[in-house]
Parts: sequence; C-alpha cells; structure tokens
Amino acid sequence: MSKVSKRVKVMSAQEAVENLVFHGAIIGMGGQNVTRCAVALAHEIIKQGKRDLTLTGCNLSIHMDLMVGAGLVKKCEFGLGGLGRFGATFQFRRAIEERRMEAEDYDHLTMVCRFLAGEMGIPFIPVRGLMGSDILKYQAPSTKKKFEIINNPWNQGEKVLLVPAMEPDVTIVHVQKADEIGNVLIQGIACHEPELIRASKTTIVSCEEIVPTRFFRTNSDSTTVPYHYIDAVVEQRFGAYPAATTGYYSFDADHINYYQQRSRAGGEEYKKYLNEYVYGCETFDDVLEKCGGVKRLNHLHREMLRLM
Amino acid sequence: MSKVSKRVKVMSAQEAVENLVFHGAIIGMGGQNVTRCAVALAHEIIKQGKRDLTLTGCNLSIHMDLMVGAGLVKKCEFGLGGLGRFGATFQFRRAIEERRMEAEDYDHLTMVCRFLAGEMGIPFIPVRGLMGSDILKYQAPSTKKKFEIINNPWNQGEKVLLVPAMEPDVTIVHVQKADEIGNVLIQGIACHEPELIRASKTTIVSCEEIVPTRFFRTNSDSTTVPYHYIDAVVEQRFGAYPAATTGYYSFDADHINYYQQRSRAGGEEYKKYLNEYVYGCETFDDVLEKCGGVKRLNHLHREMLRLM
Amino acid sequence: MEKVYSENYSGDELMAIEASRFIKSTDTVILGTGLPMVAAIFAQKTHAVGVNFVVESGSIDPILPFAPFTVADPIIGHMAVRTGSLREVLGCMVQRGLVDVGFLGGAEIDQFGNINSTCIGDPQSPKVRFPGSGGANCIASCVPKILIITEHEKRRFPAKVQFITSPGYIDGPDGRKKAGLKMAKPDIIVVTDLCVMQINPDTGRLELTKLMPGVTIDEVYKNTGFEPRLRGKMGEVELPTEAELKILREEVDPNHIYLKEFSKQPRT
Amino acid sequence: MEKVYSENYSGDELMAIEASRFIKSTDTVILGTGLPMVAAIFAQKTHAVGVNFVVESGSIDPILPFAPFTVADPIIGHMAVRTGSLREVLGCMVQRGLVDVGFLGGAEIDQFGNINSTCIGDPQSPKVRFPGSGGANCIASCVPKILIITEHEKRRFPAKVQFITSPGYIDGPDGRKKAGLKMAKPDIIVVTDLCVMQINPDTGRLELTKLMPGVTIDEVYKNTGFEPRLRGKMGEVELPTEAELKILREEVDPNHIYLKEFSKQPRT
Repeated sequence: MSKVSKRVKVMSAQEAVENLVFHGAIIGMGGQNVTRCAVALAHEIIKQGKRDLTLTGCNLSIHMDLMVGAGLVKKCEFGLGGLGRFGATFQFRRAIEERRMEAEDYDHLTMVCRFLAGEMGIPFIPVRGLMGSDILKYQAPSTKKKFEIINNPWNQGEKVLLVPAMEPDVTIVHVQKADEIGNVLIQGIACHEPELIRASKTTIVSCEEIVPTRFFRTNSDSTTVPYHYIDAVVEQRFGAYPAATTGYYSFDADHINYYQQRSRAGGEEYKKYLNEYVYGCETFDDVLEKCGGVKRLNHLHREMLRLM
Repeated sequence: MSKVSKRVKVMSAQEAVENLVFHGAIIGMGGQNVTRCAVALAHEIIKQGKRDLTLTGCNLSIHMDLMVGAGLVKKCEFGLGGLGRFGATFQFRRAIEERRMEAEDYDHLTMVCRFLAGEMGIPFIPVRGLMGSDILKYQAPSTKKKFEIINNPWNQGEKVLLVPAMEPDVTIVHVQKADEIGNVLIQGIACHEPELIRASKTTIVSCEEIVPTRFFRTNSDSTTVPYHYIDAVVEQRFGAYPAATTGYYSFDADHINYYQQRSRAGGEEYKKYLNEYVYGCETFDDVLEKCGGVKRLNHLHREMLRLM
Repeated sequence: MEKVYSENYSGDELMAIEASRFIKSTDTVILGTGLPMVAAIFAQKTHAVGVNFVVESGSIDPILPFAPFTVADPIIGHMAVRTGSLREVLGCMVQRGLVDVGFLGGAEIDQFGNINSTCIGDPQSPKVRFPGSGGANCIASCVPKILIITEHEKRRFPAKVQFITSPGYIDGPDGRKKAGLKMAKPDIIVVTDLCVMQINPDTGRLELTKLMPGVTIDEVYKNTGFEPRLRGKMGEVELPTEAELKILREEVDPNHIYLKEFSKQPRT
Repeated sequence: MEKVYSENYSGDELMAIEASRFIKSTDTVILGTGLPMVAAIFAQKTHAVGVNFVVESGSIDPILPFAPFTVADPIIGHMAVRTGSLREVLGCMVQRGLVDVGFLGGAEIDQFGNINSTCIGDPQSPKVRFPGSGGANCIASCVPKILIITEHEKRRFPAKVQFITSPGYIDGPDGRKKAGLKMAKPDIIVVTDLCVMQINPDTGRLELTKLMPGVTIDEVYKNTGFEPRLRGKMGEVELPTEAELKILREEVDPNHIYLKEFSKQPRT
C-alpha cells in the first residue's frame, strides 16, 4: 500500500470510478441506513457497469440495493441489509431468495472487528459474538474459511472465535469535509467507517465540501482519517441523497418511499426507476434536479438545521 | 465493570487514591516522556505508600521513576522506560540492575495492542512485532505466559504472534479537560491513552480544568473517552509538572535536569529530593510553589503558547 | 401524586410502557429502532431519569428530544457526550461488558429465547430473507439483560426458530456455556401484546410471568408455538396512568413514527 | 546553482546530512528522537520537500519549524493534519505497511543489523539496563527501509548483539523469514562518523559501501567488531555544501538540541 500519498486527488466521480473500481472488486461500503450513504458514487459505479462486485460493510442500505438491482453484485458480506423503518432492501432480498446473489452473514461487531484487523495489518482477530448462532453454521459457497475457533492459550478450556481481517479493494464513502489531498472529516456518528477506510486498499471519498488543508492542520485533533488512506476526492454536494448527511441535510423520506415502492414492485417498474434516476442522468446534480431541485434540497437542509 | 457511571466524580487526589488504588494493584500509566505525565497522582500514591505495584504503559517516564524510587514498585510491564534526551530513568534502571524490580519488556505497539484487546473485551490479539527478537526469549519470573505463537488458520505455514489483553486495575492519566461526571478531552497527541483508559477496570483522571458537561455535549465529535470509563476526576492545574500539557504549559527542563541529577546520584541525595518535593508537600500546589511558584508556571505557560 | 389509571391505550403503547419498567435509572441501555426506542426514552422521561443510552452507530448518551427514525438517523447524536464509532459502542462498551440492557426483535422467537432475524427456509436460497443480525447478535451474546418487544402471533413464537441469529439459551440451561458464550446466564424478558415472558436460567426456557390486562392464559397458549411454564401466581401488567400516556404520546413519539395515533376504538 | 562544498562541518552534521540523502520526496517517514529527527527535517527542507512524517505518539504530518526535543514534545503535533494516537501510527500505519522509512538507534548494532537497546548482561539482572524497545521493534519488524545513525565505536559494533531488541536479519539472509517476520528483506543502512554500511539481503550482513571523507577502510575495521565486506569500489560520502550547512544549523536545529555549535577546530 506504499503509495505517493501527498498529492492532489480531486477528480470527478467518473474519473475516480474509472481509475479505481474494477470488475470483481470487493467494495467497502460507507454509510448506514439513512445516513451518509455513498449514493452518488454508487450511481457512477452502476453507470460504468462495474460487475461481479462483492459489497461489504455493516448496515448495507439503499446504495447497496441500487447496485444489486442493477445486477452488478455477486456477493454481500455484511452485518445487515435493510432500510430500517423504510422496510427491506427489496433488490437485495430478492436476489438472495432467487439465488442470484450470495449472502455472507456476520454481525455489525464482527464486521467492524474484521475491518479493525484490516486497518491494523493483522490477519485475524478474536470476537465475542456469533458463538452458538447459526451465522457460524452456514457460509456462502464462495467463502473459503469464515471463522476459526481455538482454545484461549491464557485460559485453557475457553473457546475463542477468530474472524479474518477484511481489506476491501475499493471503499466508497461520503463525508462532510475533505481537502484536496484527502484528509477527511466525518461529523456526527462515524459508524464503521474509520476502520473501513483504513482497512481498504484504496478509498474514494465524496464530500459535501472541499476545504483548505489548513482547516485540518488547525483542527488536527478532529481529523477522522489523514490523507494517507485516500486515493480520490470527489466534491459532490448532497452526495448521500436521498440519505442524510449530519449537519448538512436530512434524508428525503418521500423519495426513499418512492424508491421502495418501485423496488418492491420490481421488474419493469424498477428498471424504469434506474433508467430515470441513474442511467438517464449525466451527473449526480442532474439526479438532484430531477428529485426536486433547489426547493427540495433547501427544505432538507432546513430540516437538518432544525434538528441541530 | 457495570457501574453507576453517571454521577459526580470530582474529588481530591487524596480521596481518589484512597478509594481506588490498593496494594498490589496493576497501575496503568498515562503520559509519555515529557508530555501529560500523571505526576500529581503519582505523588499522592507515593505519599499514601501504596506498595507492591505493577506499572504498565508505553513510555514509562518520570512519574514511574518517582514511584520506583519510593520503593513501591515490584514490576514494570512496558514498551520503554526512560526520559529521552534527559537520560535514563535512573531509579528504574538501578532497580532492575540490582534485581529489586522485575522488568517485563514489550514494545510500544504490543503494549497498545494489549490495551486494545482489553478495551475490546477480547482475551488476546495478534501483533506483527517481536518475532525474532530476544524480547520473546526472556520473561520476568512472575509472568505466567508472555505470548503464544499459532499458525494462521487463513494462511497455513504463517506463524502469528498472540499477546494477552492487559486490563490495569487502576489507571492514572492527566488530561486537559474533564467534566464532573468524567467525560475526558485529551488535546494534541493522545499516545496510548484512549485504549489504556477504556481497558482499565478503574481510572483516575486529573485535569487542568473541569468544564461543564455542556462543553462535551456541544463538541461530541472530539470527546476522547466518555464518562463510562472514569471513576474519579481530580482538578489539578499543572498536574503533569514538570512534564508538559499541550496547550497549557511546556515541560520544565531545569527541574527535570535537577531531578535527574538527584536521581543519578541516588542514595541520600535522592531521598532528599523525595522528602523535599513529595513527602514534604501537603498538596501538589505546594510542590508547584516550591518549584518556582507563579513566576515559573507563568513562564512555562508562555513557553507553550509561543509554540502553538 | 395519586395514580390515575387509564384504559384508553393501544397494545403497542402498553407494551412500550411495560418494557420500560424493566429499565433502572442506573442502567446503560443500547437502543434499537422501533418500540425499544420508545420504551427507553419513556423510561428516561419517567422513572429512570438517570438512564443513559448508547447507539450502535456511535452515539453515546445523546439527549433525545423524541424518538428518532432509526439508530442511524442523524438526530441520534443529538447532544451526545460523544459521537464516536460503531467499534467504540459495540466493541468497547457492549463486548467490553459496560452495557446493562439491550433490546432485540426478530421474525421468530423460540422457547429458549433464541431469535431469528435472518431467514425462513434454506439460508442459501431462503423462502423469505430478512435483514440479518445488525448489532443484535453481539447484544444477545454480551448484554446481561435482554428486552424483546413484539406482537404475539403463533408464527412468531415457534418451539424452535429456523435460524438462530441471536442466541438465547440455544437449547437449554447450559446452551450458552457449551457454545462458548462468556455471558452464560442473561436475563431475557419478552413483552408482547398478550403477556410478559421471562427466561428461567435453570431451565433455559421462557416462562409466563404476567398477562396483559384482560388477557387469559389460554389466549397466550393458543397463540404460542410452545407451552411456556407459568411462574407462580399469574400477575397482571399494571395499567398505564393518564400522565404516562400523555408523556408517551406528546413527548416520546409526538410524530407517531412508532405509535399510531390512539383512537378510542375498543381493542380487538 | 553551483555547489559550494564546505569542509567546516562536524561528524554529527555530515552523518545527519548523509542519512537524509536516503530519504525520497515521496516517502512517509517515522521520526525518532535525536539525529534522525535532524536528518528527516533536513531532508524535508532540502531535496525531499514532499516527504511526510509520522510520530509514534500520534502526530501525522506535522510541520516542524525546527527539531523538537523528543517524539513526545508537545511541538511534535505542530500543524499536523492529524494528532491521533499511538495505535493509529504504530498500528494503522507502521504495522499496516504505510510507512516507508524508519530510524533506529541503540547501544549495540551487529553484522546482521540487529540492534540492542535493552541491556548488557543477563536480562534478569543486567550489568547495564537501557530504556528498552519503545517503538523500535515494531519499526524494525515492519518498515522496508531502516536508517541507523550512530557513532562508530568498536563496542557499539559487536559481531553479535547481547540482546536483540529490534531484529535486523537476525542470523543470516533467511533469519527474518524463519522468525516469522512478514517484511522479510528490509533495506538497512547504517551511517556512522566513519562510514556507511548497507545490508546485503542475499547474505543478511552489513557491507561497507562508502567512507566518510578522509577515513580509511583500515580505520573502519579497527573500530568494528566484525569485518564488513566491501561493496564494489569504495565510494566517499559527498561533502556538505555551505548552503546545506546553513540550513542545518539555522533552520533545522537552531537551538543546538542535537548538534553542538560548530567551531572550526580540526576534526580529530
């Protein structure tokens, strides 16, 4: 991973995905549920038709569902796939039920521990979950070795579960602030992303704002991850839409519900959604325009500020 | 460790040490070299004569040396014992050479990984160091099992070193800010302390300032550790003296050199230092007064601000 | 102040209130989406003012003015003492043993308190696929007191779940110990719209401990896929007070995210 | 600009400058206290402006106006892009494989590049106890290029160190691999006041590659406890330029923390 890390990494989503995402890649998924999902970057991966992907993260959400719905995903390795109160991620659910996609279930703690092992450069890590559950009993056909149980060398007779490090090929995350060399600030709940980013071989970050490096150098206690881990910085305001970005805008419940209707209906209905909102939009700004434009975005922005 | 965590924990150093430190305890040592050493708390432990202690941390420094010099320490388990450019920690060095104290050597990475395992509630963790070194060949007589080497279940033939979790009984740290229930802010380099504090069964924190809880609730991305891990909050300005506290005051090179002279001389010379600067001072404010009082402290404060 | 009980409540409302009664003021509680969130915030606003919440997404001791939409809703970090990461909460608190109470839910709950939130049918090509564990397995594995709030339907309470996502007592009193779980004997409490069931650590099975007002033991048995033993003389769940319902409706879930607006239809 | 070489330098000054020449502008370097700090900051102020530093105490890419007192001196966080923790630097960067160059030092260095910074004599009751590893072992284990700056004395260069604190090639070309170290063939470069020695990965031994100006091979051998093989035709370390010395003295270590003030006594 030794790379020339201190250089300007600002580029378009198109360039970033062209340069870094490849067919068959393991994609680390930032974002959870309705917060900071890397939707703009997921759209770009779909438009470029990067296929045979494995998606990994904790709560795989709408950006996962879009990529699954576009037929690009062969496997998910995760803690949970779903949209909480908005219901199931229907593309995900159906792809598993119809055996078009493998699901490798873990839980959130185990996944974040796998990223922790990845970021620390160690091959595996013990975790105190999963024992006695059927999550250990079943594994996806393509998984080589899901876990190992050993005796605790410091307490004979105690069984300890080991899980392997996970180092995604390319991680996509959406954050509040980044600078042009790739320093990253996540505001509010950070979920599994500090570990995920540092565990990944490469990372594309989309951000609400590109700020001067000076911002990080004068707030260095707050920097979430330094530039060494980042390979591309994409400036995309509202890049998590229809999910929320803490401090910037709330999630768009109406659009998520609309997506869920189309996704639940499936078939042509879903294709129409993809055609209209993904393939049919040259840029993510066009998506935002189509979803209600300035008025809608200003509303979501006010909604967020009202909460702060 | 389930404790009633949300309560006012402010007390004097004397109360905190009386309540929480016991003979034979494993003491987690915050601070490193000349930064944020928990000197005021170490003084109090010495004055109360808590004995048969095991000290553990990464860079054990002047506060360790004082406790060793006072004859209270039976073992150190650490990454390094020393004062860098100020020279050896002579009490430490002599106590080992004269076989009055056990030394269990690890390195900084291994120690922080042991605290990481402790804070994560897992019994051990792999680490990619120490292999091939004599640190593995020797262990202190009282150590039961220093490490284990197993085959990597995911890569047969690869040997992986495991080290056991370390959960100190009582950790002492000095920080910039805390509130009355124990939320903690470390400013600047945090060294091994986030992991150390969370790994410890109890923690006493001394701080430069007690701030309202509101401070943490409105800067919640920056909080170093939340109150759940803290058992006592001691307000002590200049509590790291003669070490530095980032943002507050620089280290006092003159006093450290003076200490080193006394310590190197040893015997009566060293006893005189302890009598004058530790046993002979009722409070840590008295120590500060004796070391130059307001003039000296203001100077160190200006020295720090000049650097910022 | 005199308690003025009310009969004008919905099943969901009393479930949330009853669940909240198992939370103590000194507890650290890990929140889950749905009625658990309602129950926990209600507890904090009534009898357990000292309770503090942690949330898997990284929020530690937030002040929640009302029940947020999900555990990853940005409001979940509101006035927290720390907005950190999933590792800090599930790793350094839940796994570390600092959390006292956890909430779980699922598609199936069996007599051993095992929960299925993964799938019905063969996991490789399931008949129905659910979201999966999320933080649930880790909470089930490590937290000493588990609260489950769920509607009481027969298919939700089979003798044995089709997939153990979150272990209860697995297959009996020593099931967890045999499986290698350090937290060998957690308390498990199930609150439904018909009754309250609690695990007996000596048998590893759920027992019927209380009935919801007006519900009979027969009704419970008819709607359960196993036969929970009765624990002592059957008690009845205490009715909510008018003051409690007011707090629940106006402060805890004013936007009716989780609780439908109550209308005085007779409960069916 | 024409290079104007100077002969008015101290041994320490040229050691620092020569070591700095092994640092590239694209490198991430983990700093150590002492001459390593001087060498690294000098590199950044001269030929390697893009180089970035990380420090074990948690500072990532600080802007160091001058050489700080120790790696835990508060100034070490000056204008860093991140002031984090030891775990982030030694765990998530060094152990993770993101650091290109590390500096080490010690009481003894042997022909295999092994370093002793622990003790002389029996570790249980040593004749002399040193500080121990600190971050050194982890750097020696994981970083692909190791720079060592040290005075050249016979007792510092034994054939075999009394205690391997930081492994070089241990006992030969496959020593690291046999011991289980993933980074099996690091580059190790020793800069002394007499010469430069570099590891030959095929033999696992230090070889003499360059001499300091005016020093003979004989002098090196006389002051070394083993006989380093010569690598090709013996080169001479390039003299410092006047401009370099000015930067070193006025910008890198203006307070003479590490370098004594130079006075024009003839070097002995």
